[in-house]
Amino acid sequence: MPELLYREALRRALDEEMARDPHVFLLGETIAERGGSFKVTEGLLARYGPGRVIDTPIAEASFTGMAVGAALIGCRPVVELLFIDFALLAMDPIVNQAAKIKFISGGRRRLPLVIRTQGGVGEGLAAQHSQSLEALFYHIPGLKVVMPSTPADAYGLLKSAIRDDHPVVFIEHKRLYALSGPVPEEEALLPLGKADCKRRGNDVTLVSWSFMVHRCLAAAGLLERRGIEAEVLDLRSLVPLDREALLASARRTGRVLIVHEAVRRGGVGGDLAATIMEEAWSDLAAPVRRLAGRNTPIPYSRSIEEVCIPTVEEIAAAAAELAAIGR
Amino acid sequence: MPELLYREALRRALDEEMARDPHVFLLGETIAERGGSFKVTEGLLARYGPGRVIDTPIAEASFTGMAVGAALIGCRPVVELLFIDFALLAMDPIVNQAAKIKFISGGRRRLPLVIRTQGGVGEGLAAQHSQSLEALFYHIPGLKVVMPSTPADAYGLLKSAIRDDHPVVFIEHKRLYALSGPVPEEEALLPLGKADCKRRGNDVTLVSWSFMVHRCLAAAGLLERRGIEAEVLDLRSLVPLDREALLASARRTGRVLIVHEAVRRGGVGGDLAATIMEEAWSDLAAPVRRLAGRNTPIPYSRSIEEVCIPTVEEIAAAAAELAAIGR
Amino acid sequence: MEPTAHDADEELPPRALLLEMYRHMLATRRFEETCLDFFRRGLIRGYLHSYIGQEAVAAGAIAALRPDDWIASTHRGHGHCIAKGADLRFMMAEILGRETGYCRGRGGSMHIASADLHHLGANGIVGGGIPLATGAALGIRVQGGDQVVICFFSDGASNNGVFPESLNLAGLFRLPVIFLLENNFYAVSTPVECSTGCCELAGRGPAYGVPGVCVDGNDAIAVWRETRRAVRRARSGEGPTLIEARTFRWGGHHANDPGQYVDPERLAYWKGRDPLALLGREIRDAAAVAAVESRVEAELAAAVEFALNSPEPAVEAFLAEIDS
Amino acid sequence: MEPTAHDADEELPPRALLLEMYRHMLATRRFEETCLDFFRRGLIRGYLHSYIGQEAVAAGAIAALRPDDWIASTHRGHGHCIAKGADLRFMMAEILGRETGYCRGRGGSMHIASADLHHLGANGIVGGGIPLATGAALGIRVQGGDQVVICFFSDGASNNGVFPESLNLAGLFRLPVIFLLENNFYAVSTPVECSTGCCELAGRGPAYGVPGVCVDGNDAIAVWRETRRAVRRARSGEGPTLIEARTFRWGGHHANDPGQYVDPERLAYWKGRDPLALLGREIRDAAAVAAVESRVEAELAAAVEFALNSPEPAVEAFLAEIDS
Ligand SMILES: Cc1ncc(C[n+]2csc(CCOP(=O)(O)OP(=O)(O)O)c2C)c(N)n1
Ligand SMILES: Cc1ncc(C[n+]2csc(CCOP(=O)(O)OP(=O)(O)O)c2C)c(N)n1
Ligand SMILES: [Mg+2]
Ligand SMILES: [Mg+2]
Repeated sequence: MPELLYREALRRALDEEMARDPHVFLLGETIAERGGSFKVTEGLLARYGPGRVIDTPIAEASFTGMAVGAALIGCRPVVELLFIDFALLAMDPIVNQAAKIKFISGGRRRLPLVIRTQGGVGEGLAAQHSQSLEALFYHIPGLKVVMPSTPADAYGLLKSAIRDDHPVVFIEHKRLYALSGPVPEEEALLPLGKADCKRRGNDVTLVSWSFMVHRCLAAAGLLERRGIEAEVLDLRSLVPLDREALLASARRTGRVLIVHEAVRRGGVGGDLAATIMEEAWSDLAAPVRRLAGRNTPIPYSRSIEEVCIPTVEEIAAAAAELAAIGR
Repeated sequence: MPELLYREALRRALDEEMARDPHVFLLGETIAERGGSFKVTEGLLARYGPGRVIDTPIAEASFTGMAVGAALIGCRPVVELLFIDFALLAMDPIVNQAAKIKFISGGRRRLPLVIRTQGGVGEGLAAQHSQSLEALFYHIPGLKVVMPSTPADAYGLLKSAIRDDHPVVFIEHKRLYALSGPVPEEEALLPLGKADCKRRGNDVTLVSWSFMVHRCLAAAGLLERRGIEAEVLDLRSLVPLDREALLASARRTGRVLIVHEAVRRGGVGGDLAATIMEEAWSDLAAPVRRLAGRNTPIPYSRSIEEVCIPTVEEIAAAAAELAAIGR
Repeated sequence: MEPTAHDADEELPPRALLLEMYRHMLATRRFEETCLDFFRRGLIRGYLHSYIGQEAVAAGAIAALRPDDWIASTHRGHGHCIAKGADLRFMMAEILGRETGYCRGRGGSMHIASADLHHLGANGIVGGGIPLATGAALGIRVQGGDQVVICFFSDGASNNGVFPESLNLAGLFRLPVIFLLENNFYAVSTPVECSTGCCELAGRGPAYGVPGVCVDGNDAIAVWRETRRAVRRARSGEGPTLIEARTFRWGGHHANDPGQYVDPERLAYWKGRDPLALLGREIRDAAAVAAVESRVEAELAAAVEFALNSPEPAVEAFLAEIDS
Repeated sequence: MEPTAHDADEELPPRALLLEMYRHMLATRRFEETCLDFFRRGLIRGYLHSYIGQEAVAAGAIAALRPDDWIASTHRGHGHCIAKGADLRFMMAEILGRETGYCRGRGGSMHIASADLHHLGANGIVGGGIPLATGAALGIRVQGGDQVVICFFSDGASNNGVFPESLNLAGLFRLPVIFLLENNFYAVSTPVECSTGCCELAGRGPAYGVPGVCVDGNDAIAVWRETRRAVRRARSGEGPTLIEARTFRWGGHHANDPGQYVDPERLAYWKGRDPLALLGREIRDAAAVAAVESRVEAELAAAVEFALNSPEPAVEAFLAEIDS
């Protein structure tokens, strides 16, 4: 399989979907001429013209709302919010408008809208450019939430998101854009709501998504040397959630560590942990544990930035502790 | 003790704090002349004048941001967002600005700001006026979240919130404004972060806040007739969280049902359940359970509105089920 | 800017259009009266915002549209919906929370919408519909269509930042959208002079390169004419127009609000300029008006009967629908 | 509206003020050059937005303020901060992520703030500071003070809805705030004519009852004069002013952006109008200028030394601080 960067895989998905369906168009800040701050949309202006690759002024609330309006009349807009932090300026169109459309119409209206954005800690971008906010969307009925960790997943899931008839918040990670990985040569869609077991193991399950999947895989490598076989389950999409895969793995290993970059308090991990407890109680050998972002905005200084989110060593240590319980 | 309505208790708190500290002022839509949509601020214009009880145009993002700016120079603004649904228009000032101030200044700046708002299902107000969104704020480091269930709590907690040096999201409930209850005659502050055990019991713990506390109390009444002694723990403030009280009760009864009106997926209940599992695992006789809002925007029609949130009977049934496990 | 009333010399709408405007206005008036009555009787719950007094704006503006043009509406949206051709039966059923309503009883008055009618939706968020309308206009451009969009909103919503943001976007992209600002001088109890330092609301257009005009909103013909001009501009690719239509709300903000804060003289002035009476006078054909009146009464009676006899949404079906 | 340069007949700032403006501008220029160098050498991380080319706006405007007046700044905020009297040592330490910085290394370039300096803060959200500044002005009113606030922002931010919202609020309440729009003609790579249908940005004020003026932003004296007028208005209770100061960014959007999209002729034009050179010419006192230059060099050297020798925040202390 050819290798693509995560950003290239995303671009290929956009390109193919735009070629396939003239109703797909892109909207966002500096996505056209400049090809986007993370270079995802590079070259698309030349292919599809300014009528379908549209640079907007800095007006997140309105251009996101415009995407909702365009979707209401049958387009399939893909709107880019440069940082998920800026999605906080567009919560009305996302939460009060987009998420409600299907429901308040008694199921009669569709809203094929993708909101592409990116989150996570980068390289000193500080408190307003480093947040991980998937939990805010996860809580809202009517929104799907997708967070791919690899180029192949980014490609296949973005295509599915664009074809979905209802709003999808598609959250990329700023540290993944330059990640290289195999992507199938032929067109290939990945269904939303299917987790991917990125490594098999029987001793403990590491549940994660987005950038943290890679740290979990690295931690699993460390654990292997200590004789612990960790399973790494990449949820890929949080809504819909692959409950079957999650619960099956939890039941099999009896030990689950949920790892996410977002702040622990109120993070998605709590919901998953509670769900596993409710559904797989009798199979649990140990309490489900969460390792997540610390309860702080992200600082600027190099010396204290990385300690805010789980490290490979912390993941391995927590997993090892879990694996040891009751043995 | 004299009885006050919840709205009167809130008003008394505002009144006393405004009398006490000239830096306290109020800002919001139709709070002055009209006394607020829920009549909380009635009469305050006459007492404190238009310089401190300020009607704003419909511009939530800006007038909330203005409250942040006023707090930055040493005022203690209390801003009212008519419905928590409209807080979605003000997420930038709340989350990107207010919540970050203390942290990004290395602890050097204070931000004494109270955001009063109200949520929950009312009487046919439908999808954009009935949301319960505390989870969105609970997840953000730097915000406190307070949700009083009684007039006395509303009074004592609002006073503490106003005196707090950092931002507090103070969430009232539209169905509680007309609730009557005793409020101490003398000035009395309630500390943020102290849960209140509103009923003692040893068989099962019902953890709740805001309007659902009353349903839990009613359910405890039903349970008593069936010989089950339910404890009802009103968290009152979600941030800071009274972990000690929560864990102590969980350890004592070994059976916990968390009840909230907000949608279950990604709701605060998951975080609490996961915390209890992590901390009180060996004392749990049964998995912590959640009973919460269904995964849907709130519909208009009377016939289907109430079924979206936990009823007294559902709470009692779930609690009874829990209490029966392992006996 | 002084609002312009229609000038007797200028072209009049065709007779059939005049009668249709009148019918929509009368239907709205009678529909709202019925709703208010049902509200008092406890049959309607939640917020009910009456359009009485403003009927000429919706009817006049929408008369300038083709059926495949779009509108976006507000919390005070019944008039827009009726003028866009809504079936009173499905509207009344929705407002009564019945399964047969436009939104199957899930939405209620503040959320009525219909793709078939090319109605983007009422909105419970003041200003919420403005970017949606602007985006629908962009969507039309993407689809290569020649439809236009009318975005209805009022003075209060004009202070929500999405209005100038959207004005700017629409002006920049020359989108086929008409911002129809119904200045009824109040946002709940706040008079317009207490919500802005500059009450010439049409003046906000030019600041963004969008022409702004002010029209007498109680004069359906004047509204029609000004909107038609804006529609022509929009359809021919010349871009958006901001129309400020000055009008007045006869009742309180919603069915539960007595509206005592309104200056009685001001109210009397506007009631003296009843948009229905003004248009009726122009029609000058008592028989035709009477025919419209009886058609409206019949339709309304049918709507009430239909709605009252419709079932509420079934709990079981509802629960099955929503993800658990 | 054509920008006004200062008129030689009009009053000049006192000599001391001229020299102070020059010092702030030169300090900014040299500070930014040093930062860019440190960035290239990997000592500064994250986003670094240089103020080079725009120095006259910050220095001229803030020269019209008292020390107890407030400012709100942006992502491109070093110039505002220096003109407000910041200690270069604490600024440099912050930008290098040191414990001794204004924000103890937690904030970085985009979040520098200081209550002591009456500096509300830089901001990573484009437009984020606008309501904060407006609210500070309201807070001053509540406190009964007579300070004013300058709110700095640029053309890109002017399209964020909080700008017109705040303009409206400030105009309505006649707040003592000056909206200082630094029109540097670009928002990242987007030229102003691609972000609005009406490039006369000062014209947005009158739509909200706020006077708008346009000034040559490379002419520190002109900026000072126009700001002083606005400050007098604000301080005497007459309300806000919108000042559009036209200027230009000499570099790319941030330290990592080559800015190739900028028209080279346009850049050359603006570089030919170097604000430092323009002001230097007005001072006409080579000795005084030389004295300022050596003071700036000394302060900058001390700042670099201080910052480089300062410790980074300690992990243990940081972890102890934050709630777990
Ligand atoms: C964002 C938002 N803020 C506040 C409200 C509460 N609210 C409902 S209607 C209304 C007044 C709206 O005034 P205007 O836009 O003039 O519309 P009108 O009622 O005059 O038709 C307000 C403040 C809301 N629904 N949405
Ligand atoms: C709300 C928001 N949207 C987008 C961005 C990304 N961004 C950072 S600076 C910038 C351009 C700002 O342009 P302008 O306001 O003209 O300021 P200038 O860079 O010219 O000083 C953008 C789009 C942001 N930080 N915040
Ligand atoms: Mg109005
Ligand atoms: Mg700029």
